[in-house]
Amino acid sequence: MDFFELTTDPLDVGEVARRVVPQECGATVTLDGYVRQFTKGRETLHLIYEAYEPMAVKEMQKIIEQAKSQFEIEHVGIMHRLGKLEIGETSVVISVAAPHRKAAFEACEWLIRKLKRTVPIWKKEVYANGEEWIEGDTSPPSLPISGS
Amino acid sequence: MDFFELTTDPLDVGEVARRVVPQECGATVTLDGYVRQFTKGRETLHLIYEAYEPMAVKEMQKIIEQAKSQFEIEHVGIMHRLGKLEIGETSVVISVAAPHRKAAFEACEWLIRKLKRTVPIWKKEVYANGEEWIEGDTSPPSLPISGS
Amino acid sequence: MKVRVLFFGATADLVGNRELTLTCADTGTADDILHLILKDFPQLQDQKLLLSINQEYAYGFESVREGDEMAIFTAVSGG
Amino acid sequence: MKVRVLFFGATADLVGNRELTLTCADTGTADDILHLILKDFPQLQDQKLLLSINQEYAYGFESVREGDEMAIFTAVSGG
Repeated sequence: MDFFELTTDPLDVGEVARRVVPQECGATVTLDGYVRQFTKGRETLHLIYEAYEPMAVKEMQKIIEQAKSQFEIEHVGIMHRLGKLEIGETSVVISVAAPHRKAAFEACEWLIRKLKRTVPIWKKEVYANGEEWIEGDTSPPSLPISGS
Repeated sequence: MDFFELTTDPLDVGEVARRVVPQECGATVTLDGYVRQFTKGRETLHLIYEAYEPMAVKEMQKIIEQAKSQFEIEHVGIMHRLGKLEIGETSVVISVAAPHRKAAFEACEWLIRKLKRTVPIWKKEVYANGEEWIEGDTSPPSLPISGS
Repeated sequence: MKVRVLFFGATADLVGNRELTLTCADTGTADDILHLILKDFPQLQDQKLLLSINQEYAYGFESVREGDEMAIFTAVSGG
Repeated sequence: MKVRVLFFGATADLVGNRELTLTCADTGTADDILHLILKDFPQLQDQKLLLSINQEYAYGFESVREGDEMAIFTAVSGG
């Protein structure tokens, strides 16, 4: 069973990994992203994640559908945490179950890259002396850039 | 902190993933292998895993050292379950923490492939009408094959 | 027509609001709405902005209709 | 000299034992030990066998010494 959820509760990596397991599959690959204490030498106190929730859910569903059409995988589970996260807490978990582990590795890596580029979630880093909304490195290639 | 353990207790994927996390890293990739109900159409009732324990621990340590010299990764955790496993139970968990997720994906995939070829653990599949020790697909390339 | 415009993260902070309702000409594109917003909130001009209409990524030339939900935000940074 | 020989999985089942202690000539290789074992347990001959000496994979030409721990097993299948 696929799932894609946003939650303000702490994430349980093992629970996500177990939920995607069908009895026909042999392996699950799980990506677990978490709050770093240091980014480029600067200390983060905590993070705030905010989402455009209904659109984020739609975009998560889209990337799962794309992954399932591109890779030989069975089930995908994505959970992204929102709100305030302390250092070391898990922000995102992506689990992919597949009959063969190679496809699971490839799909999981593809999904996290895609999620970071397309799912409307934003991260604010809070430092000792300020805070900053982080802008994604790259824009999704098919997206318009507007503005002045 | 790296670790490599054999246990007859049930494995907790999330616990393994969390134990390898250093504060400087941003991502952990976890491979979770488990007991399939069907292999090539044949139904498995349960599995028995047996290890040459002291050698298995040494070989796990070796592949971790090799992975750390080949990939830009921080920590590796490997746990392999032994004894009787029911359908759906986790047999092996490998977690790799790295500053950049690409290296974590590559190292985790390399480690499971290497573990399956070199760590002295054997699996017996028990069917409704018999049982069979499974022989590994390939022998480690540097290993001698003896016998008649 | 009336159009709801949502802001998130950096754009919500710059606008000082998470949602506005705009009244504008009945035939308009996302860019038309964006330019109305930029007139009131010039502080958005330094941002690379992405647009969505009804929770789908949209180009500036796409039409916006009465009751649509538009959103204006910077490149996403989840994960 | 005396050498401990361990069996696991398929080889333990075929030999009907998990461990034997062999007494043999003082200068011998892993292959020498293996051939003594195969004489007593010809049922092992159909297997592709791997060898270890003191918990390290070993070639058949490697020497075995008094007190060494040798193991004979089929290709591993963990994971």
